[in-house]
Amino acid sequence: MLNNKGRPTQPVTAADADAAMETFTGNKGLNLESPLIFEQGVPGRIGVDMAEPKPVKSRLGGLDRKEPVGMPDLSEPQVLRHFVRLSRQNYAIDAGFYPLGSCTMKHNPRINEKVARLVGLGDLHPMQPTSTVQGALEIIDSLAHWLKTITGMPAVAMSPAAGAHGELCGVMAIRAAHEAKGESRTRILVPESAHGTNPATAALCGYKVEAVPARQDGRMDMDAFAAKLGPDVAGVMLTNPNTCGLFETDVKKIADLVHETGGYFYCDGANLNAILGRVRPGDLGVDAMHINLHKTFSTPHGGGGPGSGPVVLSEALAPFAPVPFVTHGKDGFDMVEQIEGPAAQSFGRMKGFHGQMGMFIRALAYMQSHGADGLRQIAEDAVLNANYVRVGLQDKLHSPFAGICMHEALFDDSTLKGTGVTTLDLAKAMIDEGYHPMTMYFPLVVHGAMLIEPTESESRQTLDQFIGAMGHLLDKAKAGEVDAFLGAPNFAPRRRLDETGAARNPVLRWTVPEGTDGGEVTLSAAS
Amino acid sequence: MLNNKGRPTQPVTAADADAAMETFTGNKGLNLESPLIFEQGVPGRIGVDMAEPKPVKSRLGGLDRKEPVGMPDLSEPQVLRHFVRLSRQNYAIDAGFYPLGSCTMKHNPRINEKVARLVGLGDLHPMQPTSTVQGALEIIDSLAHWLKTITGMPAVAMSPAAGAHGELCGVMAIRAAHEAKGESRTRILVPESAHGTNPATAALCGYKVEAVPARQDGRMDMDAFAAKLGPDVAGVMLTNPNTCGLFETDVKKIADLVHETGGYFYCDGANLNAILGRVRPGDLGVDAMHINLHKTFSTPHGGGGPGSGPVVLSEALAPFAPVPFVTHGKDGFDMVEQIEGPAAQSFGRMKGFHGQMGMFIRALAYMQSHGADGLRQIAEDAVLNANYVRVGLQDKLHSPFAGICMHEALFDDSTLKGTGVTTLDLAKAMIDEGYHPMTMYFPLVVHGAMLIEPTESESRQTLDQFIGAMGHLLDKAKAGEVDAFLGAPNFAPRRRLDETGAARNPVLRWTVPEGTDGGEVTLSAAS
Amino acid sequence: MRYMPHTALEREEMLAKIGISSIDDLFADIPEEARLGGLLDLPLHESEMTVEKNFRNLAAKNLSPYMTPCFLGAGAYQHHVPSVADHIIQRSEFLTSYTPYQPEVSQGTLQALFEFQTQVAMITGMEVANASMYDGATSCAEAVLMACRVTRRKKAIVSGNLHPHYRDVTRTTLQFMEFEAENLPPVLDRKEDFDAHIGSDIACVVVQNPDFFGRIQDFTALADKCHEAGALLIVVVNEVVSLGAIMSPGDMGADIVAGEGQSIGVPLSYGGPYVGLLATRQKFVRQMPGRLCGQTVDQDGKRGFVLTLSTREQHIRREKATSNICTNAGLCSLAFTIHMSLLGETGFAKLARLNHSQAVTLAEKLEVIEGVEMINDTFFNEFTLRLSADASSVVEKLAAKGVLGGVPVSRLIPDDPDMSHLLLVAVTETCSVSDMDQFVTALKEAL
Amino acid sequence: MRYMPHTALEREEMLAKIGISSIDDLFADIPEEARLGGLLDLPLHESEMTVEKNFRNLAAKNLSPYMTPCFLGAGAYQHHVPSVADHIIQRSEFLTSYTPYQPEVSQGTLQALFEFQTQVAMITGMEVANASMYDGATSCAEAVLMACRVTRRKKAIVSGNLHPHYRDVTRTTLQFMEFEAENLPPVLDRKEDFDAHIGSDIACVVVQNPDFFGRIQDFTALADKCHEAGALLIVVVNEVVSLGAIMSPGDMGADIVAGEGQSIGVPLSYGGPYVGLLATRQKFVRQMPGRLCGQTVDQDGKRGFVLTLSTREQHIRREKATSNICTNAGLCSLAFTIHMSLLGETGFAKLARLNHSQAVTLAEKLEVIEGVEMINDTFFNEFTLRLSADASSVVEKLAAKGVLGGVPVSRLIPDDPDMSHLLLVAVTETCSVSDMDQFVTALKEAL
Ligand SMILES: Cc1ncc(COP(=O)(O)O)c(C=O)c1O
Ligand SMILES: Cc1ncc(COP(=O)(O)O)c(C=O)c1O
Repeated sequence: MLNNKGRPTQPVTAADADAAMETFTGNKGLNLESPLIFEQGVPGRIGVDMAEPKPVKSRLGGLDRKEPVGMPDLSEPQVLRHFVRLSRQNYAIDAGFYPLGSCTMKHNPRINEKVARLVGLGDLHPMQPTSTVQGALEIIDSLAHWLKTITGMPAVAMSPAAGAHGELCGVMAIRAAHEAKGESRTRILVPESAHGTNPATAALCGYKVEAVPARQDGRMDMDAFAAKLGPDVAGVMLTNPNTCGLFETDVKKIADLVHETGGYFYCDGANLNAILGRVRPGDLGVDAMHINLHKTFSTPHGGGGPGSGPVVLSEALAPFAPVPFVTHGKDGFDMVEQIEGPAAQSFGRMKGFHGQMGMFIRALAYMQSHGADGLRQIAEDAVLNANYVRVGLQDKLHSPFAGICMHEALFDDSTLKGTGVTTLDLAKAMIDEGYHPMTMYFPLVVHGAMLIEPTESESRQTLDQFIGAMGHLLDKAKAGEVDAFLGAPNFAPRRRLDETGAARNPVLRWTVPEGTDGGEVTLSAAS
Repeated sequence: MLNNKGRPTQPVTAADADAAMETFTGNKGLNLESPLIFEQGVPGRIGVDMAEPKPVKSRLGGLDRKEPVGMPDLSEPQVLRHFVRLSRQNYAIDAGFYPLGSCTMKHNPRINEKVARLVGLGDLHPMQPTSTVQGALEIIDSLAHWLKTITGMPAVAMSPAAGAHGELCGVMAIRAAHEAKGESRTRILVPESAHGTNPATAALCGYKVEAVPARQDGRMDMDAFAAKLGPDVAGVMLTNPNTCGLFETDVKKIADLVHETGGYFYCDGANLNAILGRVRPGDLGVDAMHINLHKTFSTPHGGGGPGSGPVVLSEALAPFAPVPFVTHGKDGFDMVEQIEGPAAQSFGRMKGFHGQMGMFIRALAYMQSHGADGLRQIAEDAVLNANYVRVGLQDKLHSPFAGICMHEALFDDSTLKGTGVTTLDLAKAMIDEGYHPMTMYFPLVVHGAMLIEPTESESRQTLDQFIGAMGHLLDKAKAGEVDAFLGAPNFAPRRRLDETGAARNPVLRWTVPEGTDGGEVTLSAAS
Repeated sequence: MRYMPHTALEREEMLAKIGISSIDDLFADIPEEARLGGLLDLPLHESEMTVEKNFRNLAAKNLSPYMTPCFLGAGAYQHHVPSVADHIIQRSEFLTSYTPYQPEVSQGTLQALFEFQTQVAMITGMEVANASMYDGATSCAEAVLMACRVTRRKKAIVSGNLHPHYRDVTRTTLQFMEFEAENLPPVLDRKEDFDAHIGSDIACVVVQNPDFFGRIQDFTALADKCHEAGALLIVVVNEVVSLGAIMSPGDMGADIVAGEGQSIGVPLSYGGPYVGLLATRQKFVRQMPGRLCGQTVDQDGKRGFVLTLSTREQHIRREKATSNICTNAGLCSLAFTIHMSLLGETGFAKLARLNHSQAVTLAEKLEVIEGVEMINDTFFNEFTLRLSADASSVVEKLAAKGVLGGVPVSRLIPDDPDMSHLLLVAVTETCSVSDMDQFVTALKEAL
Repeated sequence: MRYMPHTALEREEMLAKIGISSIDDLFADIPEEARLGGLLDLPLHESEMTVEKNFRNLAAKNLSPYMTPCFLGAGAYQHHVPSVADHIIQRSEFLTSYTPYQPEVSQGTLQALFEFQTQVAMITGMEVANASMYDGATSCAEAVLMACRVTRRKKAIVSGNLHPHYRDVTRTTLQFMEFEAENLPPVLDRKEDFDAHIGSDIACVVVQNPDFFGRIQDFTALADKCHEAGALLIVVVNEVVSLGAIMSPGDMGADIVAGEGQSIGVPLSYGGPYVGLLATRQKFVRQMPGRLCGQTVDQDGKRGFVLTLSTREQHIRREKATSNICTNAGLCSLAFTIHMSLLGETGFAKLARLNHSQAVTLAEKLEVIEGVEMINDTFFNEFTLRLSADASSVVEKLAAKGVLGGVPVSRLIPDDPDMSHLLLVAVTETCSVSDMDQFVTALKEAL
């Protein structure tokens, strides 16, 4: 940061600079820093031109804003540069291998971005008369058809906004179904290895969560499961393939058992990628399953969202689906938006309007691009790649569960024991090598877990290089070169960050620095 | 590079890697390497799906391609990642300050990119009937109107593809005009400080180039100029503001003198940015001037092009303008494409079709965004910024010419004398600080020239930081810290490159490495 | 297939390395009777060219609000999104990155989130904001849950003038928990009265400003009333541009603000994805749902940002988490941040003034039409008209004339005869004078 | 104004720092009588929203070939450009960088150029290629100048079947130099005969393949003839996709290939910007015009790329340079490289086969129509028909029916009665069966 003379407020002496290879600006070649946007403002600039408001008689009823908001004024080029610089501090699938287990970081095709922005799609208003959005409704209807066909399920609720939201939808449908039967069940069974959203969702539906332990082979312990089942169990939430990257071999038995006791089978479909076109969840006894369009069907993760989590439903649960949904009317497509008529039993509404249309478009474009043949190929290549990594690293890392995995390879940290290097340290060293680390410390059932999901998008050459680099790092760790790990990352835009400090004293927003005029934005510099 | 086992072909030992802080992959955090595309291919992949060609009876006359081309096969995600990685090795205006003198590296608005791609514009075919492209012709016509109004000139030739191409157009018009009068003049006068394209262009038109020296104050030496004038002089090519960043104060006298001897005044308009709305070249006696739309009117430089160089022409030269040009016909706009009718005296055709339409759209959008008020503001802020830098650095660097400059500030290397640091070394150290270096060693009339053009797009805060950083570097140089400069850049994707070696033994393309099967693409790896 | 790099030969070699002979061996864990033999009954893969054509054809079946005079609002607003915003969110590094779990290589996303949180807090007049929720409606529901946690009470009073979708989502979300939402009926003819409902068992009161019908209110007194009763005031904002012109919820004493951020940076996109805003007081931060980005330093002492206070979240707290949310509206919040940064203090205020002046201009043209009655005493950029005819048939007639002339209230509040003639009309900076005139003419004809 | 960051206050402070009191002082060097007092007679600045609307309105005045059956060629071809190509060239780092004069921070552009040069050399069958020229026509002219330099001769023989724009540009370029281009007349009914023209004073013969009328020829014998006479053979290619299916110029013995690269990666954009290709033999490299990128190593021994052999260029050699070109077609060459990389060996060949099969399919439908005569014995994706009516009026009639049904030869070769009934028809992978059928029907009606 600079004062208004262009000098750093914490001066860097030449000696300092040389010593630490620091620069005057704080930039290092193409690694460019940008202060907070609030530190770059000068009052009176404009970044968006617009017409002068016509003077009119105000109808605000005198409730005018009294104080300035406190935001900075910048020009368009400054804002552009700021965000370009920030972007360059991010890792991304487009830039490299991003084997984050459970996240399905696959290629995000650009054509999907393009079609989502077409005039007549990207600009549609959700409250247009349905007669003026027949193309949009056709998209929702087509996507629903693909999802139902892929999963072998008779119905789908399109509106949930993400995986967790889909879980909520599915478990609410389960609860509504029980209530419709006059039953009030209280427990939901969830394997220990489940993603955190599963228990959190069950709790939101007023259920008590009961954890089911895993077997030696990484699947749910059937004995424990059977023991916990009972007439007060509303259902089971099972991820399949599970979060250990394994197919739950007893899945049909699980379905049968839960059905026998009058419960429902919720399947977390986050890992659907592994089984596309090879098996349909509907054929395994599933009653509800969310589909993360932002995983399996490649709508971009966008640094954390938005996503879309349609939920396929069995005949038993379909009547309870939330509004809205698309129907085939006599003049084309229509939409049911209220809890009445065909939606009389609906448990309610999950979000404003009709769902994540932008994601629907991208997902449908992705499906059309793959077709039935490509979808199956996705699963095959995704599983092939995971197993290739598993075998490639088997001499260097320990797999807690033997045998073939599905779309992701799980390792534990037993090989690192005694080296002084942790899973986290290894991850940070991977950053220096140009990789995004795998998922760590999840699933919780494995100590120091490393969950590697390469996806079908990666070439064998990428995997070979990754296996080589991981082997190199692991050899180093075993050779006792601990310091190289503890200091890592060395080459990222930041070295390790103080997360404890951040949580202890949370600074969650910028505020006007003390000692400066509260009403005025500070004059600091970015280039 | 890796062999097909994923191991580096030149192995990095752990010791090596640590010593030099090298990594196994060659990547360093977000600085990601990508081998040549030819080193990543595996035969049989496809990056573009397309329909299977229907079997037909060939009409190629048996002249089928016999041998494979030798290109690699990659999938779409691989290609995307490759070019994303490459892009990250570039500096850019969007990322930082790019004060390359004579290049006008200003903000490139995104709206211009958007409108250039609209269906109905970006997809028009140049040979559509003119009745189907009235909107396109209107764009050309409007842009011509803006250019003529801005320059105060009666005519404009739109088709030249860049500045140098515009020069060729203008000088050809001059030659055609002389020839039409039955005169065959042989010499063109060009100031010493001129851009290389000026003499090169004159030579392409069959003229002998005569250099006119500069005065002490950086303007053309009027005595020398007058002395060289004569009936065999076809004209003068003068850059104004000139390449020293100075306005040629005698410009009207120059025009008068050259006109008196029957010659024409070609003005290199590369620096038009400095005078937009403050003076019209037409009022200074100019006969022809190219306008770099990719400088003054912000069409993106794109790593070297494409550009667009319309040439405004005086009454005297207008009849000789090249085809095509747009006319107002009775059914709307029309186009003259042949040397006949209104184009009977045209000297010919400069390029295929009708000019750089994509650039016309962007430039017109840029002009509309600025308007008459904004255009003038451009000149004012550009000149203000240059003088701010000039004054900001005047204690640290020596200006060869005293006083106010126009859009760029010129310094020489006299301050560096005896430090062991050259202009080039200083430039490379600027890279480490996160700047693109200024233009160096141009214009040739100044020793170790440093030509800094900030443009109107840059904020005062950016300039302050730049002035601070330059001061810091210059202090370091003067303090004898030479090594820091000779080693620079330290933080860029590459350190200094061996340009001499490159020229001595030119390797201008990839070829199949010796020892591998010529017919097959090597199996090396990228991630 | 263009997205998958393996060749047949490579697949074989990889299988060999794994030590199996066929792809089927990888799927041996699937119960045999459920394994699919052939392909799914779906079309085969298509080229990019064909896919693009498919969607252009689908787009052509819709009436584009961009190309049509459009006066639709009701919680989603047509605004001009600067091209820079859409350009930046398409940069690979923002578009194709995950949640910033590895902060050292996610500073771009993290710093932008910190800026987003700051902007949201600033415009709402609150102390802190989170890193986004799915949309305004879910944000509203989460705000109610949060209020219940903060107050340890179980009942929420929900204004009848809250957007019906927000009411429905809140009710739906609470229905299976120990919490209860009392949805009051819409009130058209007077100020809504909450006093009778507020008591010591009330966790919160939820109001909207401007309300669903477009009316602006000062909720300061209501806030005081809530606070006296130990309850929180939740203010919902679904047209954030209004905050550039009117008093902020914070100024009125709101405890939680739940908002829809779509108006800034996010295209209409037929209703989603949008971006839910959630802002509150610093003291409630540990009861907030969703991600939070916080400032910290790295090992070298450089400022940096991380996700923080994650002990609230599902991946740490599981069934005890404040919410089950994981994926949020990341890229939309980025678009919001970029657009808001472009606007800045000056532009945000001006945009709001411009919207209001446009709305007043249109209102003055419409309210003099025979058969049209303005029901709003106040409004920002949206107001409600009572028509002499059924509003939904009028809207259909207008659409047939190529005018998207507002939202019939009955689409959102059906089966209520009071509502059947009401039309919600929104107008923003995107409407030209000629758009307005077309609307006026068409409406006269339709009535 | 959104693009300029200074506030009025800042401007004043900056003036003070410079030591002057008014902006006018900065422009004091301008002759007083020429200084503009007021504003130019042009509209004032407009918002982004308005500018976008302006251009949408302009676009609406054109008939979009994307939305219309389009059979136009004549040197510019409609192909599907993969979205990845357009996405990448819009990345800030490619879009907003200058010529890579600072190689340490320009490796992205440089490596891409090296790949471009390699691809161009490969597809043309030549040893080296440069980093691009403005377009095919200027590349052709530059090739002729280059041949004159290489051979130290002054005369070029230019085929009558070369694209008329290329002929005109070449003539225009040479007209004021000591060189001369002899433009032969177009030949429709037989093979063009160059023998009589080739002599010891001839620098080069320029031919096109496929030629302007779409015909494919083997120029091996001509190359031999040229070489015997000490002349060079220049082969022009303006539909580069053809090189995926037919013998390359290199295989025929060409010395220089001048090409138009638009078909790969570059949108039609009403004629520009396009990308000129120039390839030749290694031994002529020092006579090449334009930029060249070469491989080298950095101080640490890492492979890197630089602009090289710049002693040929204007900025070093000034009036003795091989050309005056400076700015070239950088970003278009990048788009070419990306598209070509996506196609790869397999895709490039397939695309060519697909184009040919499409063209044959259409030809078979058209040549049986009464009043239509195919003049080509061979073709790739474009052919010439002789119609029973004047081709330009037929084309107008077709356009009125919403079909862009080819280019009348008379638009490019006017005033030649032999040409007036000739229609150039191109067909690429973008044409659907229904496009073809619409064309057939419309043509029958128009004749
Ligand atoms: C197994 C599993 N379930 C559920 C989720 C939640 O999905 P979302 O983030 O879309 O809410 C995730 C996301 O990571 C997951 O991995
Ligand atoms: C003064 C001057 N003249 C002419 C040119 C040539 O313009 P172009 O590169 O567009 O051909 C330049 C480009 O740098 C220049 O600076």
